[in-house]
Amino acid sequence: MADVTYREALRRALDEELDRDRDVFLMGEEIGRFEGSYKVTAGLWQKYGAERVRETPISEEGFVGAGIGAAMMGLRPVVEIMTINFILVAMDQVVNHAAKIRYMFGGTVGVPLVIRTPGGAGAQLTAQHSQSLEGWFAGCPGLKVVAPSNPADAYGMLKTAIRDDDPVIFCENLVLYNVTGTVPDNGDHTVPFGVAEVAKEGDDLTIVAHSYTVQRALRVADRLGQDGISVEVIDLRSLRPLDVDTVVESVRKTNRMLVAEEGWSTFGVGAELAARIQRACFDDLDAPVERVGAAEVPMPYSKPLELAALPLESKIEAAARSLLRECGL
Amino acid sequence: MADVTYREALRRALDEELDRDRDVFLMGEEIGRFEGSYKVTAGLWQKYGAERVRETPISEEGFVGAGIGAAMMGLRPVVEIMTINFILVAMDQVVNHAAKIRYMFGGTVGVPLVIRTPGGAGAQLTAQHSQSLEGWFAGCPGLKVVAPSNPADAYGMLKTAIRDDDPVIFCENLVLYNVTGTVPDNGDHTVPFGVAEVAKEGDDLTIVAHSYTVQRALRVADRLGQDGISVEVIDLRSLRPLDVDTVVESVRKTNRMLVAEEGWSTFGVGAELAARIQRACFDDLDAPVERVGAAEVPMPYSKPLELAALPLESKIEAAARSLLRECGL
Amino acid sequence: MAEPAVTRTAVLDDREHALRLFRQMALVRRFEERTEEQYTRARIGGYCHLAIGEEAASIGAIDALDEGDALFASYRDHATALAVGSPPAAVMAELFGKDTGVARGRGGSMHLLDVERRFFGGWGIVGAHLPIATGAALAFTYRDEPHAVLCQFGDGAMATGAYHEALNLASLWNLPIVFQVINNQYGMGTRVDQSNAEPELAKHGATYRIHGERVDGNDVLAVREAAARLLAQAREERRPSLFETVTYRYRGHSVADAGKVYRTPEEVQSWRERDPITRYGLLLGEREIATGADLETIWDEVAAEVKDAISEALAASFPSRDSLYEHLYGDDEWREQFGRMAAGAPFGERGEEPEWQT
Amino acid sequence: MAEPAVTRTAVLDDREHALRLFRQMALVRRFEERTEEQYTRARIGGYCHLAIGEEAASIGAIDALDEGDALFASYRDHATALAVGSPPAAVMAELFGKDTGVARGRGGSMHLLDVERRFFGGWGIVGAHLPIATGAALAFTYRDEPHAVLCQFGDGAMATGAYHEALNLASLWNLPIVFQVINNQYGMGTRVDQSNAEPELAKHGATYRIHGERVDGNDVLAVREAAARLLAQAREERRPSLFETVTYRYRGHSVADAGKVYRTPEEVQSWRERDPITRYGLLLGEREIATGADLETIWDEVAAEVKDAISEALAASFPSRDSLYEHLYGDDEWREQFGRMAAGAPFGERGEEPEWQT
Ligand SMILES: Cc1ncc(C[n+]2csc(CCOP(=O)(O)OP(=O)(O)O)c2C)c(N)n1
Ligand SMILES: Cc1ncc(C[n+]2csc(CCOP(=O)(O)OP(=O)(O)O)c2C)c(N)n1
Ligand SMILES: [Mg+2]
Ligand SMILES: [Mg+2]
Repeated sequence: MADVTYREALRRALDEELDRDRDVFLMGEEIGRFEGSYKVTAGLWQKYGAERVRETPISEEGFVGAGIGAAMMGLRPVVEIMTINFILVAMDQVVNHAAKIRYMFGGTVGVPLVIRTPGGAGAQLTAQHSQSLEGWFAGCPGLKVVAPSNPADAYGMLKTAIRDDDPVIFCENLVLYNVTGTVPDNGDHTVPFGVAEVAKEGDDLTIVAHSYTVQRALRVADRLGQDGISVEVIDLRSLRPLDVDTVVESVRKTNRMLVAEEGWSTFGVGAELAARIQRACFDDLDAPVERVGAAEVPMPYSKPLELAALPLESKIEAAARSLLRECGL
Repeated sequence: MADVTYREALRRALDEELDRDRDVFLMGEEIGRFEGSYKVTAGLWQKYGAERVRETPISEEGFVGAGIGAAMMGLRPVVEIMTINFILVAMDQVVNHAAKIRYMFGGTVGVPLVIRTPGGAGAQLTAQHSQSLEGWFAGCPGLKVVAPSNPADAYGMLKTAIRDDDPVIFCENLVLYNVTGTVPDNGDHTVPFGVAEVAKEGDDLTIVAHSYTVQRALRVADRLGQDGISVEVIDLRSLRPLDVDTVVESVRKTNRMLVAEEGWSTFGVGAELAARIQRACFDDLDAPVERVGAAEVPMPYSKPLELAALPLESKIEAAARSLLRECGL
Repeated sequence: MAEPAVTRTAVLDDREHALRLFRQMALVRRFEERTEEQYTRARIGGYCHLAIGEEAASIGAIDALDEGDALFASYRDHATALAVGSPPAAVMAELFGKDTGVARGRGGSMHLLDVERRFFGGWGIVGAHLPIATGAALAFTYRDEPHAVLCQFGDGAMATGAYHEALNLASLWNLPIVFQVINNQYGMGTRVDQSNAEPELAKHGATYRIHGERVDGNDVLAVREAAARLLAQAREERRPSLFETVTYRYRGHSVADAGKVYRTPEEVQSWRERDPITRYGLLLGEREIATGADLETIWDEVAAEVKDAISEALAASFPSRDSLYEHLYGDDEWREQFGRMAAGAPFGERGEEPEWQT
Repeated sequence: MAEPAVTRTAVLDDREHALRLFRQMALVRRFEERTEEQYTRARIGGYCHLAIGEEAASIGAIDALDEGDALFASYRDHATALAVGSPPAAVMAELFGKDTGVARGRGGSMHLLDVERRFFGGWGIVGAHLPIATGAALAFTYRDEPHAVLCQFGDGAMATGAYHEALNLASLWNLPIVFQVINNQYGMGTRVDQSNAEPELAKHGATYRIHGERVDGNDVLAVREAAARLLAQAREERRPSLFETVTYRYRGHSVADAGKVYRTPEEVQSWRERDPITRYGLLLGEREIATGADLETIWDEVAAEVKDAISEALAASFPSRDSLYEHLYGDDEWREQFGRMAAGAPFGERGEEPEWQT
């Protein structure tokens, strides 16, 4: 039960699932000898060998497709896309294929595939390497999309993903890899999809977030707490299925909601939340649902510009305070 | 000023722009001798030759990229992607490249590229050929995204797109191609981006839509009108830039809004509209913003299932009536 | 599917086998002709791509599959389904969108499949099924199973990036897969040399250090012999190959295309003179394996079979509207999970019955 | 950039030219070494890919460009920018994220460019700039301009679909482009034969019916001579080619990679013994073009140049926060258009000043 990093939690889940089920195997660029670009798979190639930890050339379309084919034959491939930005070259395989196969073929064959991929921004990786595209997948029937925000969920949801019979887009985050937390010792600890978590209870305002932004939201909640403002933080955990109930319940209590996300707000994840909640909580809201996201530009390289573009805590806090001010708080 | 089809309006715009500016050229599969899979480019290859109406192999990633490169050198390529479903193999070129180049390169080079592509569903083309993905592009800073609903706008906006200095995703619709309407004779008639149009005025309910769904909404408005319900229909025309003002003005008047779209609602275009309007019109809305979209499944082939999945007029009408009922109308 | 690799002579020596090949090609020909007619009668929707003229290329290769091997094809897949033995009525039912169709009416013409018979689809995005088929071969290797994959696609698909990535992976990983390009000279209206810088397609094998081979795709025995050899090699040596079968489609790209603007009537005629079924029929006659009358009987039988398939498919029922959400996810709890998702947004649940009638 | 195609001998006969090549390689070497140091001092963020060891492959080819030709490169592009003549201070300023950088601080290490000098970037998605470079060549053809494109990329990029589509299009369309693969033996930790089924990369040309050629990428004159010839061919015959330059990177993939787990110290050492700059310096000595002292002077000069570049870049200012939305769109009215969009949702406008300090 010692504290482990998000990275170690993922590695442990992979290790245990590889050990548990021979149908599980890993595939991706540099995940073997190189130990993964972000070291998530370190040691697994040595332990399980090159067949079960399969290194690939730079062929995302090819090896995501190969993952789909292997999954159709009953294997359980866990494919790593080095960062979510590169999934764009495999988009057709994910959206036109993985998502549609079971339905299009009348349920006669399924695709138990996991695609692990980190998104996020903040390390000056510039426009082509700083995106959060998970909302697009969340809009695709046939996929499941999750984005855990802490080591325990990373561990439990990766196990759920691997054991799931359908394609799962498992969104990690570059900044989260070094975040620590406790992880249950129980090797069969799984976290179900479609159940949001109240990460912190509060009464005045609900902040809804996923992935790394939950960590930001928790810190904002702390800061606001020091001023006597009680914030409830909801960690969505899954984007598809999306647990609207838990958010509704919270907003019925706080009467105010802010959605924060790392990607662009317009047509982003927060739009869906706002649309759901304005409907489900029409009579409960004291103020409109507010959104915070990245500035709507390709992510610039220069540090001051990047900071200006990122949805930092200062920005989330400012939006929260302004929302509360509107309500006379 | 005779009535022409949407297809003819597009063709005329292409023809006139090819004639006006030698930097304009067309590229795409089967757009030459074959006249375009949906015959939009019929006759242009014969008129302008194979250099200016360039046929390509099945290499969307390649020729969208080639369009970007040619645009960076100052040409104005108009690339046809046979249907929007195939843009998924060129996603990286559109999202990681076309959208980001000007900004990432500090404004020193631009990408005056147009990508024309039809989306939509309804002809039993099944899951891999029946999608409406325009919302994804609308969420990308650096792109402009338009989706005209009638021949006049198709004509005027295509001209605007070709003359624009940035990448434009020009969304057509398979069902729209045969829709007729008048088109101005003026060869310099352009329709600006970012300006929505009140397609029909009304007082009781605002229906917001884009592309073919505007035609559906207009027919629903007619039907409801027969029952004395006065519907205002707003044609978004552009998705990025998105004209929120015009919608706000309408909802301030009608106090009720329904967004209809051909794609899936969850994380769809309507989510953004709902999020905007619940905020801008918080005190004006008599009822929550309601959404209608396709059933959240990959589009099935079988006609009865396809009809059950499509956001048909009957579905839009039912949602409108239910919304009005909630308001005691 | 049939017994292990045999030569051209071995097929002819086995009369039943020799006639089965003829029957399959005849069945496909009649089936496709009647399909075209059903399409014009609006019983079939969507795109509809016929493979008339290409029967030998498709069926000759499929006939060389062993039990346990897996098959992937493009959207031009009616022949494929019939060749693996899917009941014509179930194939026609799929084209009609009926619940008894091979994909329960969800897939239609482009997405036929028959998992029991190891046919894994019918795919609509050009080139995209090559990586998927490669993954199936990877599964055989991973599980140490002695099977091979046959992946059929068109000449146009070789211009796609997916093609390149798939062949490179298959070679690097020593996978048991035969990539069969059915070179019918055109991708829609684009001639093979307008879409491939090296139009002698089998030569592309060199870039992947794999064996490439071109055969006359209108000679069913040549196709079968080569396919059997390449599949055996895949199974035994765990190496992929690129197998080019040169043939022609008589019809347009789809039923919507007259197939006239991009080729001459003379060109079509010249291929008709090399018709794969006629040729094979003549050979059977020469070798005294079948008389003209025998073949006529077969033609009559397959015509009756197709007629029955149509009647049966017509009589079958459409999937019920209630089944719209069936087969979306594989686990039993998904409705529960997604039920939570639907809360607060009942859109899509309110529609009234549509007016469309069968 | 230099005068038209010349041979190896012609370069050596022109002392100024011969020394310029040396100076450019020396400049890049020093610049990269100091860049590494600046990175560890946290003045540079993001990824940082050094090309130490690859100087001859990159610079030799770029030196063969004519005025009007266009150049595209991967993210390993510091040498590229310096080779086209971008001021080292502007390149370093970009790495520091300063407003005076070649991309005004928006691009950083991976996205250098210099449109005036016809260098069109610095791209971060492996393989993806090949189609774009192909489009630039298409523009030359379309406008009947006598220029060629040089597109540099790594050995790892040849496994991507984008590579295949680009080469096929360039050949089909007879475009004036030289595809130069800088084969440095690895893509991150993956050896060239683990990512390409045919690791003799120049042989891939056959699949596109284009000329493929492999040269010693550590011999700057060999690279220059071949590049000059291939570029001239591109300009005159309007045909693409595949140009493989075999070299090695001494450092890890990026500054974050020690470059140790996937290769032996002996391997690195064996390549250091073939160091392109040392080799070329020896040649200059042998041919009595430069003495050891002359070369020392050059080394001193480039060291001073890099030092000045660092000082200048350090002194430059960061882009102002207010400029965040600059260069997003090219037309003047975009703010007006998008202003309408912002209405009703002022998110992103409210943030307070961030705490980060330079
Ligand atoms: C990625 C993609 N682009 C375009 C299309 C449209 N399309 C369908 S079939 C076809 C031609 C394919 O030709 P070929 O591969 O030779 O197969 P054939 O039709 O001759 O059997 C095209 C362009 C598609 N389905 N997928
Ligand atoms: C599509 C894509 N996949 C993965 C990456 C991550 N990545 C960056 S560089 C690189 C290796 C490229 O190797 P190579 O092409 O040989 O160039 P080199 O680094 O040797 O110069 C990888 C895998 C990427 N940038 N783009
Ligand atoms: Mg073909
Ligand atoms: Mg390399």
